[in-house]
Amino acid sequence: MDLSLETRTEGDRTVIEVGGEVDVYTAPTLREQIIALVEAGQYHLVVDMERVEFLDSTGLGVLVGGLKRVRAHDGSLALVCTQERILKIFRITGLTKVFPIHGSVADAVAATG
Amino acid sequence: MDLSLETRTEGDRTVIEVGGEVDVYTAPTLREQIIALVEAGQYHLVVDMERVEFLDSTGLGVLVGGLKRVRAHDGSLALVCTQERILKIFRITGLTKVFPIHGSVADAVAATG
Amino acid sequence: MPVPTVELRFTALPAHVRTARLVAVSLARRAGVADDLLDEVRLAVGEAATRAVSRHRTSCPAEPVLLRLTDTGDHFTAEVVDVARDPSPAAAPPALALATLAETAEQAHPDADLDESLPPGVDLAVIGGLVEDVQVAAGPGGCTVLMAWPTSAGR
Amino acid sequence: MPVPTVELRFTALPAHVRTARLVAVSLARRAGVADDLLDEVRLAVGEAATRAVSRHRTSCPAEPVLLRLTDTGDHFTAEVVDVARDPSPAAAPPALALATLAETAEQAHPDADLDESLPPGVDLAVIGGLVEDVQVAAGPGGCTVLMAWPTSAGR
Ligand SMILES: Nc1ncnc2c1ncn2[C@@H]1O[C@H](COP(=O)(O)OP(=O)(O)O)[C@@H](O)[C@H]1O
Ligand SMILES: Nc1ncnc2c1ncn2[C@@H]1O[C@H](COP(=O)(O)OP(=O)(O)O)[C@@H](O)[C@H]1O
Repeated sequence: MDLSLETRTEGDRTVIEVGGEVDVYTAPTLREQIIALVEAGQYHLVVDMERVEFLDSTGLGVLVGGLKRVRAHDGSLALVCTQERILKIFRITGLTKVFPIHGSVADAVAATG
Repeated sequence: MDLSLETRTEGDRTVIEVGGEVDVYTAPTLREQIIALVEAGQYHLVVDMERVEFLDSTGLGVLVGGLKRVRAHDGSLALVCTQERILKIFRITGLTKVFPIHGSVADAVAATG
Repeated sequence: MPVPTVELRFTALPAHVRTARLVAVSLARRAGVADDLLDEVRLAVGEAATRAVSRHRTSCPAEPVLLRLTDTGDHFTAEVVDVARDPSPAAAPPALALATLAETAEQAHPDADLDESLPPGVDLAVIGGLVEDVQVAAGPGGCTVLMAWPTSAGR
Repeated sequence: MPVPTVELRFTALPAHVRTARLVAVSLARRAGVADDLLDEVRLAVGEAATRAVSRHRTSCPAEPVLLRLTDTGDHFTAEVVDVARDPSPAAAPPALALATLAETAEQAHPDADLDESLPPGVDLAVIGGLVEDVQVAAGPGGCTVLMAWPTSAGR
């Protein structure tokens, strides 16, 4: 399935709801979305991955790139993910220690930083 | 999707409900089912194809073989099919003139022959 | 830019005909073949692949069948190549194949002929009845069936 | 009986990595790989194919990448073969690749390094972290990643 992206604002956070497959074919679209948000001055991002069906290391690369971009503006990038099969690649790569990972968008928005 | 087969009796007819894909990989299973019914003395068959997702010429071959078998016992083989994409191959091959094709199992059971 | 091409080589087994269909439909969709043509792609590629598998099983079961799928930009093409060197007698013309089919199907009391194999040529007749743009090249060293469909870029 | 093998050769394009995943998972399922391993097959084959596509695009964009899928009876194997003759420096060991990844990710104020390319070796580290039975053979003429999973027949 192809990538779907929806963004909305919750307080001072921008939530990006990602669906479908994030891979070498679709990752550029996600990257451009993140770049556009940062250029528009949105430095506190919550990436909701609950509807992601597939994520590979190319997708991780885009998330890491996004984290670097928002941090350059003292911003934050948090993830929402409870799917075991998606969490697995974050664990394997040690990125669970790099990204704040929350169980729901509400938790991610409530969290500081 | 794989083949699914369910058989039941309605009056003097035996209804075979076929689902999934009937192709070179699964057609042997359908053939064996038809042979088993004929050997058990069921000579009036209704093949319900409403849940068939794919049918190729191998599947047609099995239906033609079934028709020959039941006719050897003065029996009948009727089809139930309203799906345009499945009807297409019967039209291309001229088999719409060979098989009685009905809009519902009730119609097929009510029809004579 | 290289032309997007996928080649699938598969052992001549019925199960792999499903893989051929799956890949053909998936690539056709991505190439921009209209949704209402995808069933046609599935059936036509399946028929051609089934035919090639059956020819290989008779003549050279250890050799793979080739399916070549290409996105030329304005067209999506599917080419099924078999190398069956012992081909069955030249396929009957489609009209004859279908007439024979109808005739065998209507035989009320077949003698011993209860097998389900279709008269030769029915597979190609189905492909010909489905696909507008199809070329069959048969020779002593094998047979190639080449089919093409327009993509959204070509419409 | 020929060993059921499917070979997929595809132009080095991102879209075709999806085809590689689709075919690998479909055949793995049919070969009897356990359902809970299919996500692993999808991700590992996808990583290996993405890596091969990326290497070809740097070194030999016109040449196809090969994915060979075999059902040996007790195992399902997936082999991704690239012929990139200008390989990037020998891949970092997995542990080092992942340490570099964590480090770059944690850099709060990167200078100009905002690109998303992962440190070399992360792809192989992911494969190594996922798949128990994996062999990587790298040479000056290309690289082969061979992965194997047990089937129901082999358990
Ligand atoms: N039969 C199947 N077996 C395994 N995966 C499948 C199957 N069908 C669909 N998929 C999933 O769908 C994805 C791509 O499907 P496809 O329709 O080819 O892509 P797109 O939506 O880009 O056209 C694959 O990566 C795979 O995860
Ligand atoms: N992404 C897809 N694109 C096209 N067809 C698909 C796709 N996913 C599934 N199918 C259909 O599913 C069939 C076989 O799926 P698969 O899962 O490989 O078979 P099986 O159920 O035998 O394991 C194909 O023939 C095709 O009709």
